[in-house]
Amino acid sequence: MTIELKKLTKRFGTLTAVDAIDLNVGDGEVLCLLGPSGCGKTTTLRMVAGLEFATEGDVLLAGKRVNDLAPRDRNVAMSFQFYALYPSLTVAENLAYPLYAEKLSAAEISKRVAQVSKTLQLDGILKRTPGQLAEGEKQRVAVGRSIIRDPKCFLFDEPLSRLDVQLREEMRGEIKEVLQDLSRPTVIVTHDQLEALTMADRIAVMRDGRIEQVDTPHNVFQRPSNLFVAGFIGTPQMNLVPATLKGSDGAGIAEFAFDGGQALKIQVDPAVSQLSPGAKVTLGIRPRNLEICQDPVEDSLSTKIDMVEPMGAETLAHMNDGYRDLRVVTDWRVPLAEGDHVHLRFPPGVTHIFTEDEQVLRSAT
Amino acid sequence: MAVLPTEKHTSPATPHTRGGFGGWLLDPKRRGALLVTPAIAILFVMNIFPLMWSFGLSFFNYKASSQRVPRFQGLENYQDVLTDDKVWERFQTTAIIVGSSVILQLIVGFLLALLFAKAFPMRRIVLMLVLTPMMLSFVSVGVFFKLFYEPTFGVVSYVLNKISSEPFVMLGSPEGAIAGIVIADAWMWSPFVMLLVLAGLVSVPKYLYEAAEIDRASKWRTFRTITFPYIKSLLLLAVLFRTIETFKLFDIVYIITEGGPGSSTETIAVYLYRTAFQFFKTSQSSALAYIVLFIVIVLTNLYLYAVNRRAAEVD
Amino acid sequence: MKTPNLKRTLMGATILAAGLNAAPSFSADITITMAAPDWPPTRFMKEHFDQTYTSPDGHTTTLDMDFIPWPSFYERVAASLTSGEQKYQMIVTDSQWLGAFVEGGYYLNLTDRINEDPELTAIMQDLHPALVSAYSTYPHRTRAQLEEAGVVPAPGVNYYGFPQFPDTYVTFYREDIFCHEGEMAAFQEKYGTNLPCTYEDWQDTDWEKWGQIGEFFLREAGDELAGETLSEPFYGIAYQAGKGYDFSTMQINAFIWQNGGDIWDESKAPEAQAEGVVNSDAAVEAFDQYLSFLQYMPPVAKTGQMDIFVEQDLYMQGKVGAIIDWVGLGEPVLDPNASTVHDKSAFGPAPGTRKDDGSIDRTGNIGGQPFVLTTWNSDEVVNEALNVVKWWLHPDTQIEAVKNGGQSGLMSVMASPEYNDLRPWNRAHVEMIDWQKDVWHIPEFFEMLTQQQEEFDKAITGQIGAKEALDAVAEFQQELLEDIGMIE
Amino acid sequence: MARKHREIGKAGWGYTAVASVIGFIYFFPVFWIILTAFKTRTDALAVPPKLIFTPTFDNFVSVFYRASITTGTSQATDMGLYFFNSIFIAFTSVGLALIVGTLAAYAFSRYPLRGNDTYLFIILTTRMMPPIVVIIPIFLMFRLSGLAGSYWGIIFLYTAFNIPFSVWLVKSFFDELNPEIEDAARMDGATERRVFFGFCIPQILAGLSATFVFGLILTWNEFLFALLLTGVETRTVPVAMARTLGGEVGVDYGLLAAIVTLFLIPIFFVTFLLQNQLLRGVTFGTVKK
Repeated sequence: MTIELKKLTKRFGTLTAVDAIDLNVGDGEVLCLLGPSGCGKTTTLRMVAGLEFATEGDVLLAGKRVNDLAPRDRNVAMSFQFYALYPSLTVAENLAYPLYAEKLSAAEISKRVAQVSKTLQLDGILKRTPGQLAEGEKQRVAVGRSIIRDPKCFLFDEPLSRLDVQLREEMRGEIKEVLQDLSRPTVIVTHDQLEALTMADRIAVMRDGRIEQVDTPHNVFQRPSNLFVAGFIGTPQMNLVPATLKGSDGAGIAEFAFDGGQALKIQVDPAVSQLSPGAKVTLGIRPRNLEICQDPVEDSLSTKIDMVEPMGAETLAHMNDGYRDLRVVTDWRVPLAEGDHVHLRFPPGVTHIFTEDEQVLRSAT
Repeated sequence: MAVLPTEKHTSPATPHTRGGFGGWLLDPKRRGALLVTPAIAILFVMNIFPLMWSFGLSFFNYKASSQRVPRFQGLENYQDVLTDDKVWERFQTTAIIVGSSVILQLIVGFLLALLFAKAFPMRRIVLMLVLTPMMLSFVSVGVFFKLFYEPTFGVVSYVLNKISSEPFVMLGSPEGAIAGIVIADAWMWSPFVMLLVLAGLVSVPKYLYEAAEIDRASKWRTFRTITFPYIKSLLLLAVLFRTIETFKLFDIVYIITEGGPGSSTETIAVYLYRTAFQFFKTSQSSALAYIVLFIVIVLTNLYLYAVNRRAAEVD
Repeated sequence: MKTPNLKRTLMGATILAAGLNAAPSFSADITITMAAPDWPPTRFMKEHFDQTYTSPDGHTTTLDMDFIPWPSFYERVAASLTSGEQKYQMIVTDSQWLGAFVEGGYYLNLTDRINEDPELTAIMQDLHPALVSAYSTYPHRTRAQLEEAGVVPAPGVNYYGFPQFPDTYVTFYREDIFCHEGEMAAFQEKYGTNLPCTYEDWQDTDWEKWGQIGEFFLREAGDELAGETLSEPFYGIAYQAGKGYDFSTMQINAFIWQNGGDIWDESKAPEAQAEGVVNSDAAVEAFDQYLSFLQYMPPVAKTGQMDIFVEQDLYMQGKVGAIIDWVGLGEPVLDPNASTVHDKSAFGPAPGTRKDDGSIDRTGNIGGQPFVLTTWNSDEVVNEALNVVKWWLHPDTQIEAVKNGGQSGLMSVMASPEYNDLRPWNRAHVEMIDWQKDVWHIPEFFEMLTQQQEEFDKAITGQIGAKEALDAVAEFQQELLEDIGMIE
Repeated sequence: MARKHREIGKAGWGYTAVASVIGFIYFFPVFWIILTAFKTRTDALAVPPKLIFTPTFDNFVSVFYRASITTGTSQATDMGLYFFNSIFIAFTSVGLALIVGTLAAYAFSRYPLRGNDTYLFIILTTRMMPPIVVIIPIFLMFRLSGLAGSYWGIIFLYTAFNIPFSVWLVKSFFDELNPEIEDAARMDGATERRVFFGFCIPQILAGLSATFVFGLILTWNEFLFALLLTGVETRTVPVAMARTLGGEVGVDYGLLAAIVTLFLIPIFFVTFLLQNQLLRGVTFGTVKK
């Protein structure tokens, strides 16, 4: 079973919420739709569910076009951001709710409820109503309600957004585990990259109704395909430094000049040779990849420590040389003092180059 | 609010510093009582005092049309009223009319609310069409419904006469007359029920319906498990208000049938009017009115009991 | 009517409350507030007063009429009187209310004033005795009782009111139909008697012919009527058969009296009985006769809602050929804006029961309203109010009233040569007024009336028979009247 | 099922058409009344009933003018004054009841007394009494106090009738608010006055509007007390309306309809303006999340 979206478009009046996206989710695959709020990810999810209608394009479930089917006829399971638990029903009744449509016997229903409540540890609260539940419990009930039957796919809308950090971590694991057992195509909408990175088989990063990149969590993080993805994924945010290409040698050693007169010679992707000297680029490097050194080297920039934020095992340092901010994360043991002058080294092979059209410059692999 | 102290800091717990009567009066301890006073004062003068007056009268044999000095006669009036077959017959009539009218109002109001629960273009305007009847006076509703039913001139009669060969004389039989009154009253007040139900419907979070759609719940199940719980308390409120008001139903009955044919549509309110104003049995009518009040209070308490029990369940 | 003024009203309340009880003894400014139903005969009184009245005692007198809508008139007056508001100096009243409000101490006994004042005595002598009996006496005295005394005012009788609008019911009929040659011939052929066309024909019309008219003119849509094809059903006759107020009693009483039956006779209390009188065979027979004509009437008769206004409307809209209704409702029939038959109508006396000697008994129940004075007025106000009474019952005023849609109870006015031609129903009214009697006036009249209307209504709507209805009425009245000591 | 279906809770013009038809059927009696206002008596009682006729404005003229009996000249009927009275009395008394009721409701909600519920219930009880029974005492009281026939008398009476409703409804709104925010405001040095006007009132404005409209609807057409307690110059429209119900003819349908139509306009307008608040206001307090 699969989910396929073909040129899927949604317009609200003149506003285009989802702009001709193509997407496939395979059987058993978990895909996260990740993006800032308003990027169209929830709308996309709701179009898959049938709660919104595609203005153009198609939604295919298990190879069948379902555009014109009502949600009830699509056989999808969905968990809502606010859980959408039925307030007048007990937990057990909430869990059993989707089963009534399947005309199962009472015995079968209670068997399945028992199963699910065991999986999700809901046994103690089956008789309560949603009003009497804690947030985490509500979340589990919502998940339980979506997994209790056998739908063609699972859809989750911001499943963890209302939980506190600890609970979120816990639930992430639980949901991932449950989803692995179910082996159905699953779409999770989230604005939380950690959630996406940990739970997804693939992540689709969205912005302004378009998909910017679809790839594995690893690749989205390590190989962002454009400036937006690079900036959006990863905490602290990737350093994005405007620069001018001075020249490159064809093997990936290139020299860049920065505002303020500093220059840098580093090893980057060989594709940099496609650019002619003088091209404006943006260099992207993760804060964890920068190295602090006491003396200047060929591939270092000198700057000054502006502010130091201890984060436990690591320390986040904000640097400013008067022209640009740079963030660096180092081991907590590295001594850093505000006002100190330091040099930041760009190690070989970890700097991404984005061209003026914001796309990454990368040779084919 | 001008009576409230103007000091900068007057948390309820802070003792007040101003002295004298003004200080005593404005003491935060007394603020609750102070705020309630105007309402209670007006109610006392305009409602409670006259009520007590007539309560007192109900133990005498006062007749407003007589110069005889009223004599105290204890519970005799209550006894007379409660043993009067006429009164019981009128209570029965009232119960039938209140029951069927309130039920009809609930059904119609409910269906109308369902109709208007969806957002559609021009809803504001179309909704006004339905809200208008309750803004009319009882008198005009009574007069025009009577005209509609009139066998020769009435619109309803005209249409029905075209369909059936028998002349349409709805108000000629007790059942027809009750139906005529119930239809007029329910027409007028269904919008009230609709408004309450609609408010309930609008307050149901949309995602619950979406979830039910995803969960493939039938329309009926969706209604029963999602919609109904949300409007239940409002429905009960509508039943309470409408029952209280319909119990007092007077003008429409008096204009459409005057209690006829015979006494088959004479409600307790009409009978009360006759006793007090036409027969001048002032004391007796007070006693009857207090019995009516008692019944309404019992009904109200049953309602409040039902609501509170439900609230207790939820907690 | 005065110009409304908000400020004055706001201040006026206190002044009003303070000022009414103690009328100043030497002031020349007198305001007489009169409760009056809002309709032309009272509006005329107010307008004519403003135009013509000057106080013979030199006062500056204002007649402040509180025009109250007819349907709410009773409530408003009753509430005002019983609460002790003492707002009104004069009140227009239905004759039946006399007992309740005299016993309550609200209506002023004028017997002494009338005896002492030759002008008032003269007026009482000129008033038709049927009106004096119905409108003025309490405890009630019948016309016969008054006439027995031989003098007016009769000794031992208490007088209260004067006619504001004396009313009787007459026949309103469609000249174009009743005088249509084809219809007349067909009627003659079918029943061997003439279709009443002229006033004189109606003088000779009894209930039997009334029924024949009803049967004869019962037409379906598509039938011919007076040479034209009907698009809607047509009916020959209608009279009052309504549940409200006295809207069947007034007509049923006529049938009962004409048939030799009687209602409970308050003037013979406490000997007069209800049981056995009210439900006598003669009364039952009369009531049956009344009910037997309903089948010929427009279908609203089956609902017990054919009150005096509904039959009037049915007539004015051309749905029925002849009705029996109050003279007071005649004016609109002639109004082209309200009536489709304004130019086709004529008026005759109401039908009656033919006696063995061939004459027709038209005994009927009087309508209309007297007006009275109230008890809390100072002598000065009473005197001035009586001046107003004299002004009102002056023949000149009365003639003007008749010209403007009112009626007069003065025999001298009714006998004046111009009177009969002033309004088309006047001749019938004069003829009918001689036959008038009245229903009860005791304080319990409303209770009796309501119960009786209820039982009558059941019979009219076919739920019970005439005998059953009258039995119930008799039983109720017997018990009630025994309770209050009116029957011993 | 390949038919295109609509999203939940939304509908288009097709739905509008259906709803309009149903709405109009429901509205039909009112429509008929309005139509009657433009009919002569003969048209109003015509058989078959007339949908198409030559409209006349005579009824509307008759609302305000009538011919003198003696001279035939036209006289004002004072109906303009009665309209003013109705609007003035209804708005003032409903407004007053709302103010007084809101104060009391605030107290009942924030400073509960011992036996709070009992007081509340007694307040509601006054609304259940058949009005007929208090008429005589009230009438007498009005006479003694000089309030009979004055504006303030009837205004206070209507205020009293509206208080139970106002207190109950407004209290439920206050109950819904979070008192912690008020306490926080007090901590920040807000006066009681500011807490009440600055925090509580703005939050329940919709509810107050709904209460106002309900009160207005229930007061607008009151007849019995207006009949008995207003004087010639404080009379309200429902009382004046009764003059069309019988007298020389039965009901003057055209005139009645004209008055009803005119009398409908102000309250219709207010309801239309506050319609959204009406819907939001009612839900307050009665539906628990």
